[in-house]
Amino acid sequence: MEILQLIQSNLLTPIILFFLFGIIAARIKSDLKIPEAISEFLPIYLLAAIGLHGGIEMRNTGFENMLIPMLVAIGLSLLMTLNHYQILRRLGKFNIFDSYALASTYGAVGAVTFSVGLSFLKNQGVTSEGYLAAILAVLEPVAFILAIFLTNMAVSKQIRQKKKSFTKGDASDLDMGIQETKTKLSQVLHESVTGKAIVILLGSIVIGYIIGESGFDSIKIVFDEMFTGAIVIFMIEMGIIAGQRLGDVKKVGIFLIAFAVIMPTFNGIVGVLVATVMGLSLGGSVMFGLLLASASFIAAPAVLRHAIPQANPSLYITSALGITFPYNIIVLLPIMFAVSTLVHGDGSIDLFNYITKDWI
Amino acid sequence: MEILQLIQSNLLTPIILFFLFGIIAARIKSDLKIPEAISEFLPIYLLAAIGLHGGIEMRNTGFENMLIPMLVAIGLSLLMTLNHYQILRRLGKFNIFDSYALASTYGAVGAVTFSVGLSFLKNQGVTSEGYLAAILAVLEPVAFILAIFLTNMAVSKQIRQKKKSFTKGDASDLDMGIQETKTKLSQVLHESVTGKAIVILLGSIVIGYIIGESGFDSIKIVFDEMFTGAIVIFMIEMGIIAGQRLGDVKKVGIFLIAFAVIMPTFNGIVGVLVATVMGLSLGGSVMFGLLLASASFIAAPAVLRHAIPQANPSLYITSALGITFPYNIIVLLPIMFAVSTLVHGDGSIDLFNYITKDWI
Amino acid sequence: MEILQLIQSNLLTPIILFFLFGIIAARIKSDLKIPEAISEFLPIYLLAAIGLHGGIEMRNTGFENMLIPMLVAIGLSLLMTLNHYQILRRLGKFNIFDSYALASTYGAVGAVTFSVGLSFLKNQGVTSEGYLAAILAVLEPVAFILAIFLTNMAVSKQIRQKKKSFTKGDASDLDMGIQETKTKLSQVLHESVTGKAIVILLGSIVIGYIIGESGFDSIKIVFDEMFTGAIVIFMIEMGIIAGQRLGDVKKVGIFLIAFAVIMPTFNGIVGVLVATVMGLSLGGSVMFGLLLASASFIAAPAVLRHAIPQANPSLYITSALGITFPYNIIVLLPIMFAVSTLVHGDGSIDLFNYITKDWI
Amino acid sequence: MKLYTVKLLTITCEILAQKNIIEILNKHEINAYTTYEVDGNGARGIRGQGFKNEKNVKVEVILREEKLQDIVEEISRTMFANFAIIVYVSDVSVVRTEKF
Amino acid sequence: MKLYTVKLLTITCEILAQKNIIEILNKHEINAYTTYEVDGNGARGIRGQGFKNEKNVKVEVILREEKLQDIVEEISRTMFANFAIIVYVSDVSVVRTEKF
Amino acid sequence: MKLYTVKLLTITCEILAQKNIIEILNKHEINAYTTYEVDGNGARGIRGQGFKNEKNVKVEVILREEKLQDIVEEISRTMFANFAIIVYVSDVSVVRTEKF
Ligand SMILES: Nc1ncnc2c1ncn2[C@@H]1O[C@H](COP(=O)(O)O)[C@@H](O)[C@H]1O
Ligand SMILES: Nc1ncnc2c1ncn2[C@@H]1O[C@H](COP(=O)(O)O)[C@@H](O)[C@H]1O
Ligand SMILES: Nc1ncnc2c1ncn2[C@@H]1O[C@H](COP(=O)(O)O)[C@@H](O)[C@H]1O
Ligand code: NA
Ligand code: NA
Ligand code: NA
Repeated sequence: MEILQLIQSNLLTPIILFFLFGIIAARIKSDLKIPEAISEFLPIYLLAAIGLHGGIEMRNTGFENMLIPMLVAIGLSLLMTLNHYQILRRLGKFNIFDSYALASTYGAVGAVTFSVGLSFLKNQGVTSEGYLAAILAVLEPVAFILAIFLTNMAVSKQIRQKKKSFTKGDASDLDMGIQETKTKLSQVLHESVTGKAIVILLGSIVIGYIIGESGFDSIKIVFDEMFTGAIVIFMIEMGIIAGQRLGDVKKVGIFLIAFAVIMPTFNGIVGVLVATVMGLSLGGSVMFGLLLASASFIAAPAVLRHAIPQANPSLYITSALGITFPYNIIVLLPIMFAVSTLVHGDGSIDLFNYITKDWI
Repeated sequence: MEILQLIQSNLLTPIILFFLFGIIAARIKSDLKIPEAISEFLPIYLLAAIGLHGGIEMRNTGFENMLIPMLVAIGLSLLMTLNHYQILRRLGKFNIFDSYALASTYGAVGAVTFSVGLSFLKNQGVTSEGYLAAILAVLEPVAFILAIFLTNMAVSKQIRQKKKSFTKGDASDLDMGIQETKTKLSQVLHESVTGKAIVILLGSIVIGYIIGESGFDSIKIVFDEMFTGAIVIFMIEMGIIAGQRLGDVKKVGIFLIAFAVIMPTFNGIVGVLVATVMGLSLGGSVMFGLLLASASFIAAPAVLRHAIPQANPSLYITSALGITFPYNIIVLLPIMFAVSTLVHGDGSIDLFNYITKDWI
Repeated sequence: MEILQLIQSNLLTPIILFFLFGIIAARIKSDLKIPEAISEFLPIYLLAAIGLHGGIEMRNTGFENMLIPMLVAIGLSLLMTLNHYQILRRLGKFNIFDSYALASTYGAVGAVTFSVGLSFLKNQGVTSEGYLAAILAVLEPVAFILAIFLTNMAVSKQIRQKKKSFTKGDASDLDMGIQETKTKLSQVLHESVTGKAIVILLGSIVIGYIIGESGFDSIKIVFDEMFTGAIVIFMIEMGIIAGQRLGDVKKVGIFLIAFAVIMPTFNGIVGVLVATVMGLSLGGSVMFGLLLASASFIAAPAVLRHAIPQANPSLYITSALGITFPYNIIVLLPIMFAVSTLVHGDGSIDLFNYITKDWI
Repeated sequence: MKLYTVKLLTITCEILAQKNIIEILNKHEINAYTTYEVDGNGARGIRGQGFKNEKNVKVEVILREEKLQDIVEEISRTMFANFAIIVYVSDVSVVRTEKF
Repeated sequence: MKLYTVKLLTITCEILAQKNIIEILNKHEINAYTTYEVDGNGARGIRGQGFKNEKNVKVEVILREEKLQDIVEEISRTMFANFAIIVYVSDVSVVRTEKF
Repeated sequence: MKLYTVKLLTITCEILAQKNIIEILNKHEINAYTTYEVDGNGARGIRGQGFKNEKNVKVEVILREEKLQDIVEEISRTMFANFAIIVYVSDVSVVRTEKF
């Protein structure tokens, strides 16, 4: 089948091979490690490159048509976060904290996954809409904020109910709970929006938009030509960290393992189809799907550890980085590409057929 | 006006935009940061690139004619340092330590400013004399040494006078004071000359001179083509640090703020004109002016903190990095370029007219 | 003479000049330093680049014919280690621990030396067999394992003899000694094989082999074109560290200084000749010789400090890094190149004459 | 030169908890402290291998005995359950008591 | 909030000896410790300038007095001769003795 | 294994003052110490955010009580006025007193 071939050819790219290599290095307990300063710098560099590229594209193609995809992405991300929560809480029997933490981890987006996706498309000779970088930036905090809001609501409700059974429902207590939630939320909101990933991404988009192709020329070698090489180096470290996590995978339980594979697949294919309906290009639809499929494993712990400290971080880090990330870049990306090719390949009528067929 | 246009087009280059971006990131209290190892490495890299470039140029064009510009630069730097001191001490009412520290900070040169200047010229399609890199190296310690010498002289004079009022002028005490000053000076001299900036710069100039264009070929991609991209990354960090300093700007007082803008403007334009008179090219005159206009904010604290510990470092760091550096690269550089174009553009007689007109 | 000319032209390459520059910077006690994260990352990068390059070459040319060179290299490495030991113990009067540590340091290989060799050949416009990278990987632990095995044997023999004089030869003690040796050996073996250098090198060879030229395209700029520039940066740090060691050179004694020059020369030329006999190309023979001539100064301390803690590390680090490394890259490399040119230049009959003439 | 005894409170915890610790200190009007990143091993496993987020940090605070109790109590109450953390106290002598 | 006195054992040694120290700790059933890289100067010269291999590391272990003696003894016996190393012990107070 | 009590002197100061501290130590014939970079907050504001020059460093010295007084006195006299710095002393026990 064509998908298998795509998976195989994807498997044999330097990015995936060095990721697998990193996993093996970790499994055989090698002391190989990319120094911290480098692996802290690379995401900043990758996001700057993505942002510049996106901004330049947006300058070329305009960004009027980005509003609908962005709103749809936000809506889908919120819906999916709620959906994850229900599945995790009801079917998975996770406690409320772990459920919200996991729900938002999978509702959020992964910048590294996005980078790999861009490289994948480049390799396939396909382009994507520049404004997707902006959607990446906007999508970053959405799921977290929802999850934290709901967690805090739930907690203060619990406290309220407890209180009620003791004393007789004290309004000031209730106010206090809501007040605290507000403080925490505004703090998380501020932290998310000023978080380095969003800041560098949005900044670079704006700068890319301002400078355009011509202004980009002098820094093109660093921010464009070196991009794939830089990802490769980062993927070694990602592989090593994922490899160290592999041992914990069994601890997260069979339910979460299944969730970490099935959920992204579902979200991703929904994303591809919705994007196609909205008129995004073949590559753009893949990237749109990837945004929804990806889970956050760098930003999530930084936000959630502070906002939902009761949640067990090894659950969400292990599943996002140890299972979903490899699955997404190795298997799901080619699948979504195949799906997008399929639904884009034929005329619009057939397209509609495909969608309705798959959609419901 | 043309200057405004130049400022505007300079403002829209990646280097300046990323610098402004860094400032904004710091102002909104983002946690964005270039890891220490990278931001420590980048100046070394930039100086190596500048040095290699300068050395190769010097091999092409000879360096016999560099002696006069170098001596003039040293002379101007010393004069300007003394001039700064008088202004700061008399008009600004700063204490002797702060006055000397600030005077030498502005008498010294800034390697990062120099890098940005080179990129600015590249962007304008203008070249500059290679030996300016050598002048940069030689100029580094000049102002510090003068300021430290004078500070120590002043301090031992004070001590002497105090002693005189108690006991009757003890010659051995005086000797001791002078002795200590000598020790301290020779220490500072040694530290300056072996300081990493000078060492890598001079070393790279020599190596560039030896290898020439052909030997440079194999490392050209790293030390030439990546140059602007590397500056961009460094400018993010410079912006962040400058942004963190912005809050302190009001603390340095209105006098120092004015000084930090007017003094470089004066020094820089003097530099452009003197360089033009000495026969430097359009671009060379801009760089010569920039050398004199720039203030030191990486080397200065390292030298002054040890040599004049009584001076308040937040005065000289904040004014040099928070005010003068942004002003120099955003506003003054285009102004100097316009001035240099003006005085270079016309025939030599007109040139002379311009100079005499502006000069006195 | 031609060799002198080669040495001179080698001396004037950026790699060697920046190395010498680093030495000078250290001697004048400059505070210049490449940040730790960078100098830790560069060897990983260099090995990845070497491995990818080797793997791609092997894909082009096949690797069937690499078995004999590899076995010969292992055999020679073991023989040389034993030979070093005899010379150091008998002539040099070093104690058993220092003798084995030094013997294996010089029996092992140096990845940095190998990188410089590749650049040297590139500069000369000469290629080498890709599988030499694989031999580099395999050769890494060989000499260590032999030395550690023999040291432990010697130690347990000593213990046994001591015991005998007290009690009457206790078999269980003997067993314990052998047991401990086995444990230690298997630990060292595991550590060597999972050591970062070998892991990244082997991994990159395999990946290079899989992706081939076409897959390499997207990362070529980072892993090929930037190679020499990256070495140059690394050589600054190597020079600095070697320069810091220079003061210790007199402490290692005249015997070890002579050993550190003569032994590599002998081993290297033997290597060139043997490789030529085995049919390696001009460049391949130089690299083969360099493998045998090089001493290990990054891997050696990490392995030996743990396995033969009684040995004085400053002996083996100082001689390998402070003497042999500069000698190898500045003097011996051109010599071996001249020898290889000589024995490759003429027809096979002459070649045979040269070899037999030189060999015995 | 007389030395005065004060307390040195050391908190070793996961780096993402540093903010919580500083907040607690600030709440008790303590704005002076020293921090540095460390690796570690403990009940919550090895820390410091992967992402920087997974390192530990040490926070050291020199303070007077008066404030010690409350701070230790608040840290224990709010953080022991959910974070990788240890807290310990030792005696140190300083010259300028007015600074602490 | 009652504080209990335990011991803080600090080992500052060359980084390549860290493994040996951890092995000794593990042998005495101690799996909790904190480590960080440091520079230093001592009988074996300045450390921390060149390769990372030539840095020092500090290993800090909070433990009960019972285990202290044996561990210090084993480190002294097996490591003092061949490595750049110092070992010292101090008193610290903790809340949760059960953790150490 | 008998342990002997000595003093641990810790200086936390701005990194550009490290040289001054080491000079003072050397003047008192002390050439053994451990150093590491730290961040901090204190009377002179937050340190450790921008340039490396603006970080702090900790210098730790194990020494005998005899030398302690003079060194603390000299540091106090020459450095307290102009630098971001704190100094504190604690008791530690060591095995090999001859080393310190
Ligand atoms: N006994 C100990 N001695 C020194 N450090 C410890 C000890 N126990 C825990 N730690 C440190 O505290 C961190 C958190 O401990 P834990 O909550 O037990 O995982 C560990 O990662 C170590 O850095
Ligand atoms: N008196 C001391 N005070 C603080 N640290 C020391 C002292 N002596 C040695 N060290 C540390 O222990 C390491 C090893 O010491 P040595 O074995 O004496 O070279 C040194 O590099 C320092 O980091
Ligand atoms: N109370 C304290 N506890 C721990 N460290 C402190 C304390 N006060 C100051 N420091 C450290 O000493 C440095 C200098 O202090 P200061 O001179 O008060 O700015 C600070 O940046 C902190 O690293
Ligand atoms: Na998602
Ligand atoms: Na100046
Ligand atoms: Na060898």
